[in-house]
Amino acid sequence: MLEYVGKIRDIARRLLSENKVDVVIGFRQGTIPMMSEPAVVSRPEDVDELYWDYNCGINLTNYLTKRTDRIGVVAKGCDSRNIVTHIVENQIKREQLYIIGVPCHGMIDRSRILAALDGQEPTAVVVNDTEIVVTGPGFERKFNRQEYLQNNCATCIHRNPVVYDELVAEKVEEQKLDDRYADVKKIEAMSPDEKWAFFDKILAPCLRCYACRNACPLCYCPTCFVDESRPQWLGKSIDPTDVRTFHFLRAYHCAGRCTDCGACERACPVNIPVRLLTKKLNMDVEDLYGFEPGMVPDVRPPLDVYRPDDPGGFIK
Amino acid sequence: MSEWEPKITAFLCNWCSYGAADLAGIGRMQHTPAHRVIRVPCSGRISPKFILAAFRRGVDGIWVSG
Amino acid sequence: MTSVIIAKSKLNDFLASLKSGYQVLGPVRQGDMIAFGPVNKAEDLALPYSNTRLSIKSVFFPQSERMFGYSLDKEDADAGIIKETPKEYPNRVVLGLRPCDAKAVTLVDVNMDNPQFQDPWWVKRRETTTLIGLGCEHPCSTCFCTSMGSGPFDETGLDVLLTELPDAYLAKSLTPKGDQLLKQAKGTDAASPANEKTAAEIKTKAEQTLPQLDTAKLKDKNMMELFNARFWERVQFACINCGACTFLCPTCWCFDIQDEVSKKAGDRIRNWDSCMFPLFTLHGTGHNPRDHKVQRVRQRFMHKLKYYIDKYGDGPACVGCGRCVQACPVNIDIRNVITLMNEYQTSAGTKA
Amino acid sequence: MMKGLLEYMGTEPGRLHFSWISSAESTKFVEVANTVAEEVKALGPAKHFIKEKAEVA
Amino acid sequence: MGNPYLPYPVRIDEIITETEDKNLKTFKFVFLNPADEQAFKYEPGQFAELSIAGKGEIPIGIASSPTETGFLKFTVNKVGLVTSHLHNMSVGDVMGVRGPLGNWYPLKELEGKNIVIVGGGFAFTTLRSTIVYLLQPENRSRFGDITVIYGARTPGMLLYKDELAAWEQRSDIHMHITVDRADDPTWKYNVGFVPAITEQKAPSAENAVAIVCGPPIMIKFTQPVLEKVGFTPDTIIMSLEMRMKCGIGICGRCNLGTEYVCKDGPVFTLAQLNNLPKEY
Repeated sequence: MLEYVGKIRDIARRLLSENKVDVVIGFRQGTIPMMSEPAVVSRPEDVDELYWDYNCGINLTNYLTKRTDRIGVVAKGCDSRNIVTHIVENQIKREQLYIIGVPCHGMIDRSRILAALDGQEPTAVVVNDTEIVVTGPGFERKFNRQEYLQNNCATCIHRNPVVYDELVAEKVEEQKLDDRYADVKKIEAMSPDEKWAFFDKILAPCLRCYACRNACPLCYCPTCFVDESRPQWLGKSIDPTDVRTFHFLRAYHCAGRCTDCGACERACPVNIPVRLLTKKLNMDVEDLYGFEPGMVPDVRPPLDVYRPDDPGGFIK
Repeated sequence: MSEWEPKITAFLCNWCSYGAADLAGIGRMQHTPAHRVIRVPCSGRISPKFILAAFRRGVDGIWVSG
Repeated sequence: MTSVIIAKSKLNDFLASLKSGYQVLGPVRQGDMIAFGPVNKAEDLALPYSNTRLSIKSVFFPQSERMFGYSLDKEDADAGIIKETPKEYPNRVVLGLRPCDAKAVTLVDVNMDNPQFQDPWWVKRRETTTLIGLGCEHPCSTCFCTSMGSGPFDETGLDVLLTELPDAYLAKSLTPKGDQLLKQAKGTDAASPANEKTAAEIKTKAEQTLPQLDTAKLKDKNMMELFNARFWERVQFACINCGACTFLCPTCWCFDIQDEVSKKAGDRIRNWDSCMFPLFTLHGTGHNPRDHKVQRVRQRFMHKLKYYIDKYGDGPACVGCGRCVQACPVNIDIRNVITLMNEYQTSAGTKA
Repeated sequence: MMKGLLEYMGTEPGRLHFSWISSAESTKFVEVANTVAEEVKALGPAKHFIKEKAEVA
Repeated sequence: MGNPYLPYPVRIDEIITETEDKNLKTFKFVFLNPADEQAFKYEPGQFAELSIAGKGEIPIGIASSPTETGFLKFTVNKVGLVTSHLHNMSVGDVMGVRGPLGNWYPLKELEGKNIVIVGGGFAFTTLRSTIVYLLQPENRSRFGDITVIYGARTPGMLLYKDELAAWEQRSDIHMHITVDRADDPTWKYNVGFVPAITEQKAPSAENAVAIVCGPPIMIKFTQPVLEKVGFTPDTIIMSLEMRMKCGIGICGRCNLGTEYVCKDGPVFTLAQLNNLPKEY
């Protein structure tokens, strides 16, 4: 995807010098391997700051919410679907945006690579068509790229942006997958007590830092339910019930809106697979309403509207 | 010791189920005493937060009825 | 100040003797992370390791801690009266923490244990805990401890410093607490001058691998001009205002106090808080002095790298452990911010 | 959906019930009330999601 | 070692509703343990954390004066969770007070000077403490002229109405009470905003200091007026409010640059504030 860099810079330079946009939001190259920093550029001479590689997993739609200027924004498939969600939910206007679409090959999963290195520290990471080559002091390790993609990228079926003003490259072929929800179904097959124990275990390290919530473009409420004090819905300590309540409601607020961009999971400093919750809801929304969020600009999400044919099997 | 009875929070819509409960009362119909009724202006007012709040306070079951 | 040798083959004897007088904590594996946890035998220690995910502060200052308890039952004579929750403070040893973490503890001491007020829980845990540090032979690429007044073999805050030799650890006691611990420990042998020499070489070599960031100019900057600098706009853009950096930071000490009630009794609990959260400074009236992200991001860096230096004539309140560099989801790198602040031109003098 | 996620996270099916009853359907009310109570009773006392004293240091 | 987070138990002895909107009440507390009262030595301008089991703590300025013994007084505006709960409590209820906290008006250093007190709305509490302290017979002689400019939205919103009336009668204190508007035809004092009245009365800055406490908008407009009549930034003393938790400079939220409002403040001179970030 490195060949995208030049194209992104060219487009950004053109947009800024022709005064088509006020700013361009993209990524800057990271200061450590497998990271990148969201960046905003407002002068044509600064566009060389922009970068693109396999580590741009944060969702840039997060930086668009309620902005009033004209923005050029770099968007992968999942980001573009969030832009659609934002437009549907009146957080930004389509006219303000010039979407620089990026057909995506999937982002690599930093946390799993670091775990696989088991304490060895990578100092350089190069990604080619099939492999991720990691080098560090006294070692070189190779990982199969497909296997070490972020889990949401491995099961992604919308790699190409769904809305864009310009693409930086030809569209990529979409993945054909047998079962995108295998991990969810595995949990569903457990008994209630097993499920309870399973989630207790994965949520145990949670610090309540709210990186998952804040990295998510859907979480733009002025006051989040965890910050409400009258009534206060849940305690603020790391008591397991409070942690679970937080994760439950965070995920639930994304039901029917989540595009599975994986920013939440990527942002987590303690590697909690928080997507297991949102993914379950995605699966249910797909099953019950045949809906995929962020695909069409003028359709409200299903839990936002009433239709007489809404499924009601759960009602006595 | 008497048999264990569950505690159930029942969120009942003022206009539908609460009315039905009222009618059941007028008709002197016998039913379980397990429910603790919370009358809501509309069952659409129920937020997932309410349900979790009830569970967190230790109820054994929740019944939302429109 | 004595030095002894603990042969790796005798590490279990050493641990067993510690366990007779102390609870032993050390870096242990928890899932795919390393954290401070109970150590029973040498195999529990996740050595070698680069650093624990959470810093040592969680050992002295747990993320959530019960402060007080009270009854709300009107029948009770003492309803509504807030009382201390009894706690135990067993003698503890933390084995194998990194020197940067120990240095951080001393920076937090200034806040928690000051001439006017002492945080009782922090102070008691500090008194009853002995810190055995493990020097870093191979610092990470994100480490910059030597720039921050610490170092891979820095002795500040430690009671004993271990240096890993090929088949043993050289343990150097640094305080009376450390002396006492080594005196009663088993599995130790006398150290030879050759051991000391090897350790010194390892130390020098490790220090040389670390990058040097210039921080010397920070203390002479004008605080208000630095506060008003334009670069904060650029620094803050990517920030998502999560608390990952502050929670993982060994020198971030801010906390919140909350009351929690269950039926007719309740607790007063303190939890880590973060200057990254808007709620941190929100007034009851709805006014928020740090309403914008840029103010909150600036607060964090200014506090560590300028306010602390000015207030205490020490610091900066950063030890260069690199945790925030590793964990920031959007790659805001404190090393870049240090350079920006250090290079920013202000008129001389910090106080008018 | 909510029920789905609760059950997915380990709450037993049968703890949470939904129904539609018109204000005229007192018989249905009694019926559903009894069914709900029986199902919950069959599950026994709730074990999960109860916040008592915070589990903290 | 005492635990600085542990409040002293107190009993509510009296509750006075101060204002016509009933949002401001004055609470008089009596210590349950006499020894605690001995330990609670304070100066005008300090604050304390009012601590309610199950709800939390709120930092409130002490309205009573150290010259009044046997009780503590706090006037509390109903805004949030804790204050609302406090407003619903009754005489005889037990709660906690933690303090005294923060610094105070440097009255000892101001001996021999004229003192101008400018207050607005419900921020008058620590100013009341100051006035009562200054008017104490053995204290009064140690200070020069005392001028008080105090404003509220309406006559019914003034705090401590009986005391204000009593002070009006005295010759050793110049009272200028004002309201933003008065519908009451019997209102016999000033009408107008505090800055305007300050300008009109133009207290002399000669050998004087101004102690200012009020809502931010009042402070913003009073400051230039005071400077115009000759007060310099180091003779303008202000008291800030902030979100606080610990009250003892440890929890970290209330700093302005290097200074913690709870421990190094809440009283600052304008000169000090001019050298600190404006994050209040």
